[in-house]
Amino acid sequence: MVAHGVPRDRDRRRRGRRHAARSGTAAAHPAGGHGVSAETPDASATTRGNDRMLAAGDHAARPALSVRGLEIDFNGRTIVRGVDLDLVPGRVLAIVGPSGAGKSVTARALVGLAGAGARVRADRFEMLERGAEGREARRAIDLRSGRDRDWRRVRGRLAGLVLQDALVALDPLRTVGRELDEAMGRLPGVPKRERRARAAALLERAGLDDPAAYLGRRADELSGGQRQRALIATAIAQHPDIVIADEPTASLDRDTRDGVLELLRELARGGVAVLLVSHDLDAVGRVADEVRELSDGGLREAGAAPVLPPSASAPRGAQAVPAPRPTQPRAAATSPRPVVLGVHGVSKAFTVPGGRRIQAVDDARLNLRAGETVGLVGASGSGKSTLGRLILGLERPDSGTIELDGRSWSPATEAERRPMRGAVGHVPQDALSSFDPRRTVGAILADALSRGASRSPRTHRDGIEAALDEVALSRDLATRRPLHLSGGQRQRVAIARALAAEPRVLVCDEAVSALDPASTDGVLDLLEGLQRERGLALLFISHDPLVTAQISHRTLRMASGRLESAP
Amino acid sequence: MTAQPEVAVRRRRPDASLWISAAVLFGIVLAALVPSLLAPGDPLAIDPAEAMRPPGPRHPLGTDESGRDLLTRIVHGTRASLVIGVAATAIGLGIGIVFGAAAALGPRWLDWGVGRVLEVGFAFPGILLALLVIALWGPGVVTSTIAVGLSTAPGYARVVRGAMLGVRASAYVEADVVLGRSRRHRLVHTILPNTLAPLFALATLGLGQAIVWASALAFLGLGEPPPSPEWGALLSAGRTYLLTGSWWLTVFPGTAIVVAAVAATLLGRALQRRTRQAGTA
Amino acid sequence: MVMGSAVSALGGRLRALALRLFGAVAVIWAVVTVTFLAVRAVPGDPVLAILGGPGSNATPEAVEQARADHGLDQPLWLQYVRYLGRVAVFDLGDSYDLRRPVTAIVGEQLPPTLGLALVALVLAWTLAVAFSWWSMRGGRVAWAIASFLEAVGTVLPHFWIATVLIAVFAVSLGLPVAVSRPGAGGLILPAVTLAIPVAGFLGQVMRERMLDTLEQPFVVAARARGLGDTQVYFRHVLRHAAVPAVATTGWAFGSLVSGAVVVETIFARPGLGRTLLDAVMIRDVPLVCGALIVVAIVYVLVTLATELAERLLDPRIAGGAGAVEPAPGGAAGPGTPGPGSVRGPADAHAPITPAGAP
Amino acid sequence: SPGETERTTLVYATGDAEPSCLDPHVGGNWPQALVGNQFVESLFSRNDGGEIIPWLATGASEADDGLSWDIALREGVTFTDGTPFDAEAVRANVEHLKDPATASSTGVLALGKVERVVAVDEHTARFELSEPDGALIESLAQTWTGMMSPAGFERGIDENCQAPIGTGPFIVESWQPQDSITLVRNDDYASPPADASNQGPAHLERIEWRFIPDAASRLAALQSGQVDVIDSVQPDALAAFGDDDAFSTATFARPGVTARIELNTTRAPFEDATVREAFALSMNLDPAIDSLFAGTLDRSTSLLSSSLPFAASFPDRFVYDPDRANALLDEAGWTARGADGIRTRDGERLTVAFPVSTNQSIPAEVSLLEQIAATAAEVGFDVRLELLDLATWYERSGSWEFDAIIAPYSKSSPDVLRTVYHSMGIPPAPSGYHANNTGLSDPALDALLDEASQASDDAVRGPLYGQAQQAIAETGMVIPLYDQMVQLAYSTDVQGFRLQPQLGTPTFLDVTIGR
Ligand SMILES: Nc1ncnc2c1ncn2[C@@H]1O[C@H](COP(=O)(O)OP(=O)(O)OP(=O)(O)O)[C@@H](O)[C@H]1O
Ligand SMILES: Nc1ncnc2c1ncn2[C@@H]1O[C@H](COP(=O)(O)OP(=O)(O)OP(=O)(O)O)[C@@H](O)[C@H]1O
Ligand SMILES: [Mg+2]
Ligand SMILES: [Mg+2]
Repeated sequence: MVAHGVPRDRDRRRRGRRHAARSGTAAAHPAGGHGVSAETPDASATTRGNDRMLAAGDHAARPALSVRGLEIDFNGRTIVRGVDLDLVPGRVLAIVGPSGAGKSVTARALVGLAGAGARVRADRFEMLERGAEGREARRAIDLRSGRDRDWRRVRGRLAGLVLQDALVALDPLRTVGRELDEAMGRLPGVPKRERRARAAALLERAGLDDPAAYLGRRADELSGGQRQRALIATAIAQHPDIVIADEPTASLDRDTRDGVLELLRELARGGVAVLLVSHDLDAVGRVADEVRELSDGGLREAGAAPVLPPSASAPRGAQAVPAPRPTQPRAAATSPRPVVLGVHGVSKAFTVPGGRRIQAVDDARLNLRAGETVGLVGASGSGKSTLGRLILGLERPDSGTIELDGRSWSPATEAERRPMRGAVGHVPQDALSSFDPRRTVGAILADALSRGASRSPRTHRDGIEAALDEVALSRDLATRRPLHLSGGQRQRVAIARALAAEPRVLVCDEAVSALDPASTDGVLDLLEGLQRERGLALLFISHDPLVTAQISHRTLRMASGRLESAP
Repeated sequence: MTAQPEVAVRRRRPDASLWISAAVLFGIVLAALVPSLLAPGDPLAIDPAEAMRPPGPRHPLGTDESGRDLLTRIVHGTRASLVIGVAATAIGLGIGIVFGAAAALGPRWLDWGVGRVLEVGFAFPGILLALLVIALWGPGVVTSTIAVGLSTAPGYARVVRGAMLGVRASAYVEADVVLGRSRRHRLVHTILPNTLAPLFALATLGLGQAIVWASALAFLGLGEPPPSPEWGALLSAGRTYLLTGSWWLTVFPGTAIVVAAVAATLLGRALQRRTRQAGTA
Repeated sequence: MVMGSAVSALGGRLRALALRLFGAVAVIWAVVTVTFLAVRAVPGDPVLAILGGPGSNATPEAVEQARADHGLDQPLWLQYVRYLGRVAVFDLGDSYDLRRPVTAIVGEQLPPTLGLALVALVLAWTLAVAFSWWSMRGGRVAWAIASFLEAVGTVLPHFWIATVLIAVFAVSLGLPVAVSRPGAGGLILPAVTLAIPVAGFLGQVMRERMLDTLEQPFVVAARARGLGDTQVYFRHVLRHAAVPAVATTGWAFGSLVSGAVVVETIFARPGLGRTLLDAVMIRDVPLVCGALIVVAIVYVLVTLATELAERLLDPRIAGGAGAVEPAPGGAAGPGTPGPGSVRGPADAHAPITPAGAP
Repeated sequence: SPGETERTTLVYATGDAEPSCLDPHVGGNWPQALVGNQFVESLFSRNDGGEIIPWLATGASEADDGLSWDIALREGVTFTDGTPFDAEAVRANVEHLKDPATASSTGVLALGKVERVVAVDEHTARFELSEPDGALIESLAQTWTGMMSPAGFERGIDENCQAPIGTGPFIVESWQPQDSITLVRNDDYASPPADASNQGPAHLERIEWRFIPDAASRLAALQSGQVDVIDSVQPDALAAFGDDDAFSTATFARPGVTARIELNTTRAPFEDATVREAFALSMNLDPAIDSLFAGTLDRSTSLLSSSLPFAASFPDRFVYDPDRANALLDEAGWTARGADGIRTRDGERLTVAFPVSTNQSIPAEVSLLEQIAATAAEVGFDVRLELLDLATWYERSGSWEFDAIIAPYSKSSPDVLRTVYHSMGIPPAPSGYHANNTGLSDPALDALLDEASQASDDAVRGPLYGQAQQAIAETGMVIPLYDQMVQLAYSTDVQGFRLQPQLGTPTFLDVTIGR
């Protein structure tokens, strides 16, 4: 295929943006002649709108990926069955559905990576070969045989996958630059010199400004959203015909999210077939040509999709699927309660490769009262997680102090802190990494419930079941290990663990980012209930202003490490 | 269409290896406890007229230069070998864990100190350490065991330290901290299990290696005193006759060592796999 | 604090270097001391070595003379102090038995052993990597075979491997390789002998970590990018798997030196291993001490190299390139065990303690 | 590839320890004699019949009082450094040998009665003795008392150790420790022993004298053509070579005492002669030696090597008779037996501590001891074999902490009996070394040995040594096993190879390599 010059690439993106801004809608985008890949000349013919499935004879409609009767089971447990799926060039298909329904497993199965111990069967499983000629001349690869060689031809080049586990989907030993380089690796004809520039362009395309600053950093030196965008960049590095994005916006703030959604649209406009898995109905509504719901193992039409007009301002309440919730900010607690957590002028900086210093948190001040919820929003990378970690005593402040119940909390030695530890809980942004890989969900909860006295699920069966019920998780998850849970399931286990310890202060770092609206509401209700009963003080970090607004008494915004009160 | 081969490799391997290795180890332990059950003869009974018989109906594994039945000797040698293997590994691993944990979890100066101590330990090549120990206390099972144990300890310590540093810095230990678990609690319930599990495989390896170590000492003439049928001693004694055609004298004791070690390794692996898999089954 | 970071980082590096050097000296001192005491504690009179080996029939005068000549009639502590004094100026004394300066003997014997150990180490790594790569590519059967062979390799004694190799190559095939001659050809069988158990060991250690790594989402992500087994292995898995194996390389090196004792004997190669063994056998104190000092120095260097390699492989171990701050969740983080007062941020860059995550 | 082109170089692989000094005067052990015979020559040698023949000496005459010997020296011989070999040189050699700084052990013991040497004229050296010494000429027929250039001694002991200068057919060119000694031809060689067929320089230009301590490697090296000659061949290999046309073997009974077990008579249980006898009778040696040594050597019932004159055998004494052994033990009070069949007396077990030096015992010998232990256990002995490194072994021997022991001793004279069984050998040297391992001090035996050692007339010596052997055998403190053997194997390409009968060390004077 023809290599794209970087400037052209960037140019195109700008043009796209400008255009979108001007028209206010992405619809009826003129044939700009800028297909993402040169061999998709007919890409411009695809438009978004009501032209659903095109007639069979129309080559533009020939699906890039076609699956019939897909069935996946894990050790005899059937996850999905009878799923039929066509990914058509130029179109965005969205899959929604409750957490744990099998969305991610399905998405992964499409590139033959369903997971350890999975058995995948299908009546038909075909992907169109990539070729220089027109699409009709292309051969369909039958993927049912599942030979590794076939899959390798498919992955990356024909189909790019953005994993849901974005926080742990980058090799922690390698820099982002090298991961990107590897992703581009199979692209022929790119001279070594240009690679860096190309990698930077990819990152920028995925929505990271100042991309050069990220190339030399490793995943654990990035914020959650930054990792997510780096991952997206790796998935589109080879200009695939199909992009499968599993919750690509879960850790992103609104603006960044919109950038990523726009990228997906733009890819579709360029003739790429996009599969978007998301619980964010608003996002789905903004980009999807078609929405389908995966639940009870089967894939159904989700109402009359697309449900929503692509509007950024759609309020949650207007969404069709979840039960509406009040979106007004909660009234401040009536009587002033005591301050449990005081953050006094705390700062924290990181030095990244190249000697640059990043002021992650800058002179933050915050008082958190019992029974109060403070929402913390802000752009990705603005320092929210770092502030949370400072409050938890996981990071040592460069300057400033933090007090708990009026007593010194940080800086202090861990030994001094320990007696007060029980009062502070944490739902980490990266839930998966925070579980002891050797423990089952039951053991994790038993440990939390018994305050470390026991890890035997048997002795705490009732407690574990209650905890799972609370977060609306099936009880039989107790015997599983976190690595084999869905994203939303993990997140809820993390919440259940934090709550089991009955903290008085809880730092929730993107605690509901992987949850579908129904589950989110359940969790929010649970938190509010606990707040009423026990006077729990919440620091609620979230990129989603709507959710934040729902649960918070007041909201703070973080920008470049500085705390401001939100409008 | 099936799942990924790369993961299928471990996930879907049947547990035959578990049962086979468990059965073999059971046999080995039985041989160690009641050797006469498996081989009723006297391992020391000589019969010059029957010397150097190749394997045959009367002597399934052949006889040695003194006409002793090799099968009987191997069976009766199990105990000494097993004691050396298990005890030496326990010594090495025990010291290794204490030192490794001290280095990884203790204050920085302790880590520094332990690091230097380990280097001193390494500076004495294992065999030399063994020689010194033997020179001090004379050859025999006990000294061989201590010697082998001591000489493997620094290696274990270093592995333990490395693994612990990694685990200690992990997000799940951080989660323990947030939950207010004490240092000891974190060590016992999170750090150790996550460090020791991989070490388990190492330890099963160590078992075989300890026996081999003992045989290296036997090669230098400083192992179990003759006529003990300890495997290492058999192996090194039999080696002399390999070039002149009496292969059975070295092949069978070698096989015994390999079978024991491999069975232990496989069992360790299989057990680990089981605990890991418990959640997915 | 922010402004001083560059300065303190530099100061910290110097301090770390000083600490390292001091550590090296301390190790060598300890080795000398332990050896000195140990060789004297074991039965057997060094005078025997001086007077032509055990079984010498020297006259009382000669014995007294030799004792006095070598200061062996002095109290132990004085002998020790004197010995340290001489070692400090790199005078390792004369071998009792070989009647030559220890430095000369060790100088002759070290290179062959070192060369052998290095070749064996490279070979072992190559084998271990090849095996784990093959077992990842080759599916279930390859995995089973490779891990079986590794387990077997680990428990094969050097002397046995050597004998079998000799039986096959020298006796059956008639190649002139039974004993090692100078040159690269003579190195092959000894190096293979030494490499096999080490390869088995490294392979096992790598396999252990490989199991964990293969499950990680980043491996799934890499596959999703279209990487084949080989690429996934060499770009991602190997690096993770190599970290613990590199940590054990120092150990492996020690085992190579031990193995050298056996291999040098069997293949009749000159080398430090044999020298050391013979010296211990006849209580040639200066030679034992001298050789061990050299082994200790080599070992200190090997450790340094492996630490460096570990850091290169796993940058997280370095705690963030000279950063004054603790690595996230790293050693100096308050979230880690250990008295906070000792692990203040100022210590975080001291490279002694890797502070990485797995 | 060695051999193809350079067939004037012979590669010899020795399994004996690498000497720490090449000067055979210093210390004086078997490996030194082995290589020393290539460049150092003695005053006398022996012929195949075991008779003394001239070498660097042409003759010897004893003074009437027996207190001095005049030895006539060969003329026109020079050391390889050009120093002439003369009476002065002989004097210097004996002085060097007796100098405490030389730390000679074997040589100085052999010449123990020599007070000084006087150069009577250029070619006559007079050995002045403290008492008559009938074994003097035999003592001088050993490499350990060989002749080296006095100029070489001047260089100091350490340098002389590196490259001693002799009159032999080869010259030490270099010595790579742990690897090899390179010997080059002495082109001016002109002093072969009287029985040599080649009277001029050697045919070989060079000998590479390699140290290959491992028996299996040595064997494989010979089989794969890497070396031409190997020594210390294991019995099974030696037997196998018997049927192999490509290789020949050469064996020689090392002069001195036979390989034998000596019993410590200074403590229980072997302080009791009855128990000693019972122990000897418990051993079924014939089948054991037959099978273990694959017929390569014969069992011996003699105290002296079969290559020495006057060796007497006691086939009736050393027999296998377990019944009698049991009876004797009962008689000695070791009547009770434990559950394992081991006898006890007053609660004390009948234990035999048997340290074995790993450096000095080949595997077959260790196996033999295992079999001895097994048969001894049948009559109630608990024989504890302990494999020890050489230094520890000497330590145990020096402190008399053993009940049975095997200690080889080579000397080209029946006078060796005096060295190892005279009570003067009991008090340990300061280093702990004692030649006498039995601890039995018998004035009558001492007198007999002294008398024999002073006689120079074979007609007198013979009966005396016969009586002495009888007396020693009767004490039951020695159990002979077999001759201490020199066992070599070589490629049949090697022609003219021979073991020189003085000690049984190889000589390469006549050797050519075929092809
Ligand atoms: N490797 C695995 N082994 C066993 N079970 C698995 C594995 N991966 C996923 N599952 C299970 O399969 C089901 C579907 O998981 P999946 O990750 O597809 O859910 P999801 O629809 O993506 O949910 P979420 O919105 O929470 O991400 C869940 O019940 C999950 O626990
Ligand atoms: N260990 C680290 N080393 C270097 N830089 C870091 C490290 N951790 C965080 N940063 C940087 O600090 C800044 C703040 O990161 P933080 O994780 O607090 O962001 P965030 O607000 O939580 O973002 P997100 O919403 O994407 O999770 C980011 O620019 C990030 O790249
Ligand atoms: Mg999912
Ligand atoms: Mg964050």
